[in-house]
Amino acid sequence: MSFMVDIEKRNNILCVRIHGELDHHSASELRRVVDAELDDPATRHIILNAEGLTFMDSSGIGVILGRYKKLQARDGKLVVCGVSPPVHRLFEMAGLFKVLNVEERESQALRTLGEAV
Amino acid sequence: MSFMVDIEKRNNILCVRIHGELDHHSASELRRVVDAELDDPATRHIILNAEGLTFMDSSGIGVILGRYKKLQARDGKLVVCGVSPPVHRLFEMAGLFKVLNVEERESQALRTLGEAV
Amino acid sequence: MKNEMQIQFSAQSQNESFARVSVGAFIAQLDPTMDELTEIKTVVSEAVTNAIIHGYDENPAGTVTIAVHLEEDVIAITVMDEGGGIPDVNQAREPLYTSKPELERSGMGFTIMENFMDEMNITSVVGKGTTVYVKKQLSKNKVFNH
Amino acid sequence: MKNEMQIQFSAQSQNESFARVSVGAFIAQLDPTMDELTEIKTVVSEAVTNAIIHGYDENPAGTVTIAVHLEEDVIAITVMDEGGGIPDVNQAREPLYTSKPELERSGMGFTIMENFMDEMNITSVVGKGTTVYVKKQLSKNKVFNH
Ligand SMILES: Nc1ncnc2c1ncn2[C@@H]1O[C@H](COP(=O)(O)OP(=O)(O)O)[C@@H](O)[C@H]1O
Ligand SMILES: Nc1ncnc2c1ncn2[C@@H]1O[C@H](COP(=O)(O)OP(=O)(O)O)[C@@H](O)[C@H]1O
Repeated sequence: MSFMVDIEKRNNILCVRIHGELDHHSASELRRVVDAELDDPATRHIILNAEGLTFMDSSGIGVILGRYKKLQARDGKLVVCGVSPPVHRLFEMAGLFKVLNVEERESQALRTLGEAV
Repeated sequence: MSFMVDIEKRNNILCVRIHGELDHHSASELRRVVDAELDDPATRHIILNAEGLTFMDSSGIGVILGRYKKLQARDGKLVVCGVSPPVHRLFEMAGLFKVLNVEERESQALRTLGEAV
Repeated sequence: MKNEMQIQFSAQSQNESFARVSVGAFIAQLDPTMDELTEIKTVVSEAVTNAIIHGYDENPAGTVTIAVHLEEDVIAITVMDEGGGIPDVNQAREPLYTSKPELERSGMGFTIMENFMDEMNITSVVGKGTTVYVKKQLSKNKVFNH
Repeated sequence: MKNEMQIQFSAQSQNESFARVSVGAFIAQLDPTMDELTEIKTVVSEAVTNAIIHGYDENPAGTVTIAVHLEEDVIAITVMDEGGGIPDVNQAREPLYTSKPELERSGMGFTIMENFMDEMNITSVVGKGTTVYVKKQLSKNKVFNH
């Protein structure tokens, strides 16, 4: 299966771009990569760019909520962008929009977090 | 599964362009479409454009040889073009190059059959 | 048209995508919409993931079975495991309920399956295994019939 | 890595593409080259088509079974039917031999399977059915091992 994460750091913001299919199998890869970065206490916010996602199931919801909780503990924010209609539906069902910040594009997400773009 | 045939007539030449996967299932579709055109005795030659083919197995060899024999009976030619490397290998294994005319493009195939392009 | 298939595979997470692709390739002959295809792949992914994680505790010796039955425009899918079973099916069906929060499960699996399909049936016996049956009528023919 | 799956489906020609896609999705985890993937899909297509046409005379009541076993970089595939069987296996293996020229079969199925795989075994009993076993070692690891 194809799943790829790539990351970029901008000050205290971690930009995570995910590509391919996010299921239980690939969720562990995403968790591993992001949590390694969260070991650095200077990382305060996460932007999750889901533009390249071609599939997601409830395992994706779990891994996103898990990172959200970790950021809450350090007063950080999780902003999601590039959400496709099918992923949007899952987020809605799980009530994720009540806790997450959603923006259309990564540039907007950066602005939301006070980063000049 | 995706398989599509489209045809164009140029004088006594029938141009057959095949797209998608040619197997036992889709071979019957190709046979039906081409043989309906061969009912017209004015159709003498066939150009089979395989550029759009994404898969072929030995059922494809069978249907091509079958049309070849029908054309032989009316002194016509079968020219194949747009043959990808995997299809080329199957043609070679089956010895098709001994009986078929192969050209790289449809325009060359037309010229081979004496048609101005 | 009537058609059916069955697939069986070992309880390993890399087979989740194989299961989705296989079922997707099989139902493609009914010409579902992109949305319907996504919904069915998601449902298969949820049920298979549950069998692997909850049924077998990710023990690859376990076998997951999927049976798909097509008739006209109706798709019926059964996902079976011979794993640990569900002690309380009503509780399991509740949105956000999960017995494995430590694995960051969201508890949304059954809710998604129920939402994406017309019908869902769960049969489970503790120590014997779980069978999830889901059914969906594709919209296309409904449209043309009216 | 070790992994296995099995698929079963009714003997209908529209399932030929489903069989190819399923096996392709399963072996994708070994990261085959495009050529290797094409070869294996072709072999599956040949064996499944034979089971449907020759084994079952296209009677959809028949069931075709494919079992795939992965171990390290070796792929082993078994395609089984419980159809008519092959009276003379040596003759059947000959290039260009076909018992159904009226269906425009080319007689190249077994030749292609043999060519594309490292090993091929045919077991057949008339009136009982046919089992074709093929095996292939993917090239990648060979390259890295040297
Ligand atoms: N195949 C299964 N075998 C055993 N228990 C299961 C199975 N499927 C679901 N369950 C139980 O039902 C609960 C709810 O499932 P689900 O809604 O999919 O949420 P999640 O998988 O996120 O926990 C699971 O936490 C588990 O306790
Ligand atoms: N599964 C099968 N059941 C019965 N007969 C078979 C089966 N597979 C192959 N055969 C026999 O072997 C012959 C050669 O098969 P093959 O090389 O694939 O060529 P083709 O399918 O084009 O006839 C077939 O014509 C048929 O007589």
